[in-house]
Amino acid sequence: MSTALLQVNDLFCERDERILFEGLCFSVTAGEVVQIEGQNGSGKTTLLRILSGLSNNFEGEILWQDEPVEEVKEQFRSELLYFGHHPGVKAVLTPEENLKWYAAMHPSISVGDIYSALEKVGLQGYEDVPCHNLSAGQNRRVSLARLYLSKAKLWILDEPFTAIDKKGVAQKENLILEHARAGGSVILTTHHELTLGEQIRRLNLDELAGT
Amino acid sequence: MSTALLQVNDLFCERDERILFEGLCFSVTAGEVVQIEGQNGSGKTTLLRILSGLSNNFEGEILWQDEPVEEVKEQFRSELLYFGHHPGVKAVLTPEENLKWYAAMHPSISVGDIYSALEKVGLQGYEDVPCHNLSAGQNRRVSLARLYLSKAKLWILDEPFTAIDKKGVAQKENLILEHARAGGSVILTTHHELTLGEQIRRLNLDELAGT
Amino acid sequence: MPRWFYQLASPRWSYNIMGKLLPGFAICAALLLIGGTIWALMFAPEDYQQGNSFRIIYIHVPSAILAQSCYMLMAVAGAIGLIWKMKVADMVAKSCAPIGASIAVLALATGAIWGKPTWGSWWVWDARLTSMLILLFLYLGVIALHSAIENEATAAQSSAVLSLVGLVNIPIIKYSVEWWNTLHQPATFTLTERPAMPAEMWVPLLVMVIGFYCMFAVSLMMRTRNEILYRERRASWVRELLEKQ
Amino acid sequence: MNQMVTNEQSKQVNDSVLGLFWAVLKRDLMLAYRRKSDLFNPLIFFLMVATLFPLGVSPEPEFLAEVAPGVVWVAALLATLLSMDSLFRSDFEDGTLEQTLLSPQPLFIIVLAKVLAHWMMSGLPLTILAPLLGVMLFLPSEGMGGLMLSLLLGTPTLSLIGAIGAALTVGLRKGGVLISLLVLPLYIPVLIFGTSAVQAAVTGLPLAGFFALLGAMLALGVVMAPLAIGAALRISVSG
Amino acid sequence: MNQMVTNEQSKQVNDSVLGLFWAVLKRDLMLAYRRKSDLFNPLIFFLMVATLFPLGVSPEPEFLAEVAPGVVWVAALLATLLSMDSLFRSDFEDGTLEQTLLSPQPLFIIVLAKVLAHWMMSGLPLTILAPLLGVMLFLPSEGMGGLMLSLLLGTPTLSLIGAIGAALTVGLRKGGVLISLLVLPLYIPVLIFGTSAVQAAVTGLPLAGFFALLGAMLALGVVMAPLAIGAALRISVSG
Amino acid sequence: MSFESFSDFLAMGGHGKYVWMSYAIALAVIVFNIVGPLLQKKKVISDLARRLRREKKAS
Ligand code: HEM
Ligand SMILES: Nc1ncnc2c1ncn2[C@@H]1O[C@H](COP(=O)(O)OP(=O)(O)OP(=O)(O)O)[C@@H](O)[C@H]1O
Ligand SMILES: Nc1ncnc2c1ncn2[C@@H]1O[C@H](COP(=O)(O)OP(=O)(O)OP(=O)(O)O)[C@@H](O)[C@H]1O
Ligand SMILES: [Mg+2]
Ligand SMILES: [Mg+2]
Repeated sequence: MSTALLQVNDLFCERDERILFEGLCFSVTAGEVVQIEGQNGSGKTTLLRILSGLSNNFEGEILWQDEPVEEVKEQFRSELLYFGHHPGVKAVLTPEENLKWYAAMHPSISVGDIYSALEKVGLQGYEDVPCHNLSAGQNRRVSLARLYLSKAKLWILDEPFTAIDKKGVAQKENLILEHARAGGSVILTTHHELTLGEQIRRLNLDELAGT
Repeated sequence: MSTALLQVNDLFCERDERILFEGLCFSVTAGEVVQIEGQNGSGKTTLLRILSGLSNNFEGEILWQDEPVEEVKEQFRSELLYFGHHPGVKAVLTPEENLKWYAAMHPSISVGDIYSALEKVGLQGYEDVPCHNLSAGQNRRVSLARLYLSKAKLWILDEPFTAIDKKGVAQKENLILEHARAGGSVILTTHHELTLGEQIRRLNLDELAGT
Repeated sequence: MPRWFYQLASPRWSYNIMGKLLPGFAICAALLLIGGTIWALMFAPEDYQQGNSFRIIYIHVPSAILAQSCYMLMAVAGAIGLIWKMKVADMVAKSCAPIGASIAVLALATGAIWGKPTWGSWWVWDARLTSMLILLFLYLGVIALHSAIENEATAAQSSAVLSLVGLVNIPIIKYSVEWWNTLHQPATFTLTERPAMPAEMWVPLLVMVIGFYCMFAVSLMMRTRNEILYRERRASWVRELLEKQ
Repeated sequence: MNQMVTNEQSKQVNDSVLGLFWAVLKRDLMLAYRRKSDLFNPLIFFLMVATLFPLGVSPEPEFLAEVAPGVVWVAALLATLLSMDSLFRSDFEDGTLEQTLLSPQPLFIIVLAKVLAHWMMSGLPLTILAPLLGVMLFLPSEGMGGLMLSLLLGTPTLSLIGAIGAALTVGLRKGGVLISLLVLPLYIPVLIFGTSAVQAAVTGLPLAGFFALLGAMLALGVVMAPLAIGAALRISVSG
Repeated sequence: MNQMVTNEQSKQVNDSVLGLFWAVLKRDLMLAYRRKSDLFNPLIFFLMVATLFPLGVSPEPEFLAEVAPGVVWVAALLATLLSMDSLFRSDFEDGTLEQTLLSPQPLFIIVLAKVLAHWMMSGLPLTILAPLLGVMLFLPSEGMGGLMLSLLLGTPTLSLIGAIGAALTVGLRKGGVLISLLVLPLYIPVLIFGTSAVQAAVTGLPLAGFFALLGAMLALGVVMAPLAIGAALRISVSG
Repeated sequence: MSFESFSDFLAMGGHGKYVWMSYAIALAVIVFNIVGPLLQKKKVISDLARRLRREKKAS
C-alpha cells in the first residue's frame, strides 16, 4: 500500500453562514491526479487554499505524510507548488525576473533552468518584456513556467488553464500526467474539459455542500 | 444584401515593434457571430479594444453602418456592449448595485430587469453579498448578467467564459445564438471549445501577423 | 487652412525645411552669443549700485524670458497636435520640454547666484523667483509624464493636455504669487523698478536675448529632426536617407 | 406647440442628465462608505498634521496661532492631493472605467459627479473639521469664518485640478507620485489666496476680494476641468 | 571534526540566508526602480512640504529657521507613513504575497529585506535630501549634521513600525487609513527624539543622548518588528 | 573697455565668483542644448541603421 501524501479528515468549512463542505475526507497518494469539481461558488478555491495552508478558516485535520501539517510546515512548503487565481506575476517585472524571484524563494530550483522553462511555455523572445506588456494568456504562462521549474511533489492548481490557448492546455495536461507518473501528486480544479481520461480521480464538491 | 453593421478596412496595428495584424479587412452583418481566434498574444484583445473604440492605437478605417465610427460615436456606443478581460465589477458593491450602475450608464436598460437577469445567471440569493465575497466565477457572472440586460445590437466579448462552469457556458452559448437570431451581432474570443457549430464565422489572427 | 499648414503636417517636408533653416540660425546664434557675451562682459558699463555683479543680467534676463516663451510654444504645439492630430506638432512639443526646463534652471541658477551679492542670500521667497520655480515644476511635470507613458501617441496627447492646463494657469499663478508677496513682504527687493538703463547696457542685453532665441531655435530644430527620424523610421524616405549614409 | 415640444424634450434630457449625475454621485459615495478608508483618510491625515505639528515644531500658543492658517491650508491641500490618486485608479483596474467611457452618456456629467463625490469625501469634511483644527492650533476666533469659507470655496477647485492629474496618470503603472508633480504647481494659487483670506480675516482686513478670486477660480474649474479630465481619461485608457 | 561540519553547515545556511536577503532586496529595489513612483513619492512629498510651507505660512527666513527642524521631521514622518500602505499591497493583490508565505524560506529574512528596501527608497533619500530642505527653510548650518544623523537613525525605525501596520491591514479592503491610526502613536517618540536632537544641534547642546535613544529604538525594532510583521502577514492572508 | 587689466576683468570688482559662475552655468546649459541633440542624432541614426541592416539580413 502506498501511503498517502496528503490525507484530509473530516474537513468542515463555512462561509457567510453557508456550509461549503462538511465531513470531507479524502487522501492523495503519490502518482495521483485529483480534480476537484463543482459549480461556481461551490468552494473549490476555498478548499485548495485550506489544503495549501493559506487559509485556516476550517475545522478538521490535514496530514502530510501522516503528520499534521502544522507540525511539518517547513517541509510541507518545500514540497508544495501552489497556483492560485492570482498568478503571482509582477506586472513591472519581466518573465525572467519573475521566475528568478520565485527561484530565490524556493532554494531547490536552479536559476539556469529558467530559460528553458520560459521556452517550454512559449515565451521565448518575451523574456525581457515587462509583463504588463504581455497578453492575458502570456501572463498566465509566466506563472505556469513554474511547473517546469519546480521540484515539488504536490501540485495544487486552481484553474491553471484560464486564458491559455488550446495548444497550451494540451501541453500542460501532458506535463501534469508526467508529473504524476514520476511519483508526484496533483490536485487541480478547472472548468475546461480535460482529456486526461482515466488517470484522474474526481471529487465533486456540489454533493458535499450543506444547505 | 444585408448591409454590414461593422466594417473594418485595412486595419494595421503594431505593438512593441511587432506587427499584430496588417491589411485586416472584414465585416460583421446583423445575425452573425464572429469568433476571433489566435494563440496567446496574437492580438485578439487588442483588436477587440480597437473595434470598441477604447484604443486608438491603430491605422485603418472602421465603419459603423457605413459611417466612420468617430463620427457616430454616441450612436455606436449606445448600440455596443463590451465585455473585457476585466469584468467591470466593483468588489465592494453587491451584484445588484453593480448592475444598477450599469443601467444608469445605459439609459436604454430598465432597472426592473436586474433581478431577473441576476436570477438567470444563477446569482439568486447573492444579490446582497458584496462581490469580494463571491467566487471567481460568480464575479464573472455578475458581469455576464449584462448580456441579459443589454439592448445593444453589437456584442464584443473578450473571453466571456473564463472561470464559468460548464452549465454556465452552455447557457451563455445559447444566449449568444438567440441574440444573433434576433438580428444582433457578436464578436467574441474564447479558448473554450464552442458547440455553436456552423452558425459562427472564424477569423484567425495567427495567419495575419507580420514577422 | 493655408497650404503651408498641411505641408508642416508632413514630417518629411518639416525635416527638410528644418535642415535648410538650421545653418542660418546656428550662425546667427553663435555670432550673437559670442559677440553679446564679449560686449556684456568687457564693454558694458558697470552698474552704479550693483557693480559688476550686474553683468549677470545678460544671462539672467534672456533665460528668464526664453523659459516662459518656450512654455507657450510647447503648449500651443501640443494643442495643435491634439486638435489636428499633427504629428510634427507633437514632436515639437516634446522637444520643447527639456530645452525649456534647462533654460528655466539657468534662469533660476543665475538669479540665485545674483541674489547672493545683492540680497545676501541664495534664495528668498520672492514673487518672481517663486513663479519661476513653479514654471520649472510645470516643465518637470510635462517631462515626467511624457517619459512615464510608453506609447508615443498617448504620451504626446497626455502631455499636451497637461501643458494646456498649465498654460491656463500660468497667468493665475503669476498674479497670485505677486499679490501674495506684496501682501507678506512689502517690497524689500523690487525687480521691476529699476533705474532706466542707458543704451550701452540694454543693447547688449537685446543682442543676448536674440542670441538666446536663435540658440533655442537651433536646439529645437535639431531635437525635432531626431524625433521625426525616429518616429518615421518605417517610412521609405527615412530608409533612403539612412541608406545614403 | 412646436415650442412646447422642444421644452418637453429639453426637460426630459435635463431629467436624464440629472438622473445620471445623481446615480454616479450615489455610487461613488456608496463606494467610499463601504471602503471607509477613502472616507476617513483625508480627515485622519488632516488631524495628524494638526497633532504632529505642535509636537514636532513648537507647542507655544502664540506661535501656533500665527502659523495656524497656513498649516491648516497646507494640510488640507496635502490631504486632497494624497487622496487624488485613487479617484480613477480602482475604476481603471477593475474595468469600470472602460465601461464608463463606452457608455453613451455625456462624460462631462459623469466626471463632474465623480469629482463632486470626491470633494464630498475630502474637501467637505475637511471644511467641517477645520474649526476643530483651528482650536487645536489656537487660531483666533475671528479667523474661523474666513478659514471655513475659504476652504469651502477652495477645496472644490483642488479636487477639480487634482482630478486632471489623476486622469492623466491613471493608466500608468508608474503613476502615483507623478500626480503630485503635475498638480502641485497648479495648486499654489489656491493655497496663496486661501491663506491670504484667512490671514486677512484674522487681522480684520477686507475679505471679499479673496473670496471673489477663489470663487472665480472655482467657476473656471467647473466649466473647464471636466473637459480636460474627460479627454485625459480617454487618452489614458487608450494607451 | 564534528565541530567543523557544523561550522560548514552553518556557513552554508548563512550563505543561503544572505542570498535570499539579497534576492528579495534586489527585487524590491528593482520594482521601485521600474515603477518610479514608489521611488520618488516620498521625496516629492518631502520637497512639496518644503515648498508649500513657506508659501502657505510665511516666507520670512528667521521664522523658517526656527521651525525648520520640526517641519523637516514632520514631513519625513508623513512621507514614510504615506508610503507604508503600498509596502505589501501590490504583492497581496497580484498573488506574490501568497507565494512568499508558501515558500520554505524564513519569513523573518524576507520581511527584513523588504523593509530595508522600503527604507532605502524612503528614509534614505529623505536623509540625503534633508540638507537641501534645510537650506530652503534656512536651517542654521550647525543643525545640518544633527538633522541628517537623526534622520538616518530614526527613519529605519519608522519603516519597521510602519510595516507592522501595513502587514495588519493588507488584507482589508478598508485598509489604507487604518494604518495611520495604528502606527501614528508609535511614531511619536521617534518624532520627539528626532526633533529634539536637531534642536539641540542648532543650539549647541549635547546630542549623544538623543542619538543613543534613537539607536536603541532602532535595534529593538530590527529584532522584534520582523516577527510581528511576519505573523501579521500570515493572519491577513488567511482571512 | 570697462576694465583696466586682465586681473581686474577676472575679479569683476569682487564679484568675479558670481559672474563667472553664472556664465559658466550658461555655457553648460548652451552646450547641453547643442551637444545633447547632436549625440541624440548620432544614436538615432546608428540605431535605425542597425535595425535596417538586421531587417535586410532577415529578409
Ligand atoms: C533665483 C532667483 C531669480 C529668479 C528665478 C528670477 C526670475 C526672473 C524673471 C522670471 C524675470 C522676468 C523676465 C521677463 O519676463 O522680463 C526676471 C527679470 C529680472 N531679474 Fe530676476 N530672478 C532672480 C533673481 C534676480 C536677482 C537677484 C536680481 C538682481 C538683483 C534680478 C534682477 C532681474 C532684473 C533686473 C530683471 C529684468 C526685469 C525686467 O526686464 O522686467 N533677478 N528675473
Ligand atoms: N500594453 C501593452 N503594451 C505593449 N504591448 C502589449 C500591450 N498589451 C499587449 N501587448 C502585446 O500585444 C500582443 C497582443 O496582446 P493581446 O492582449 O491582444 O493578445 P490576445 O490575443 O488577447 O492574447 P490572450 O489569448 O493571451 O488574451 C502581445 O504579444 C503583447 O505582447
Ligand atoms: N472572502 C470571502 N468571504 C466570504 N465568503 C466568501 C469569500 N470568498 C468566497 N466566498 C464564498 O465562498 C463560496 C466558495 O467560493 P470559492 O471561491 O471557493 O468558489 P469556487 O468553487 O472556487 O468557485 P469558482 O468556480 O467560481 O472559482 C462562494 O459561495 C462565495 O460566496
Ligand atoms: Mg475558484
Ligand atoms: Mg486577450
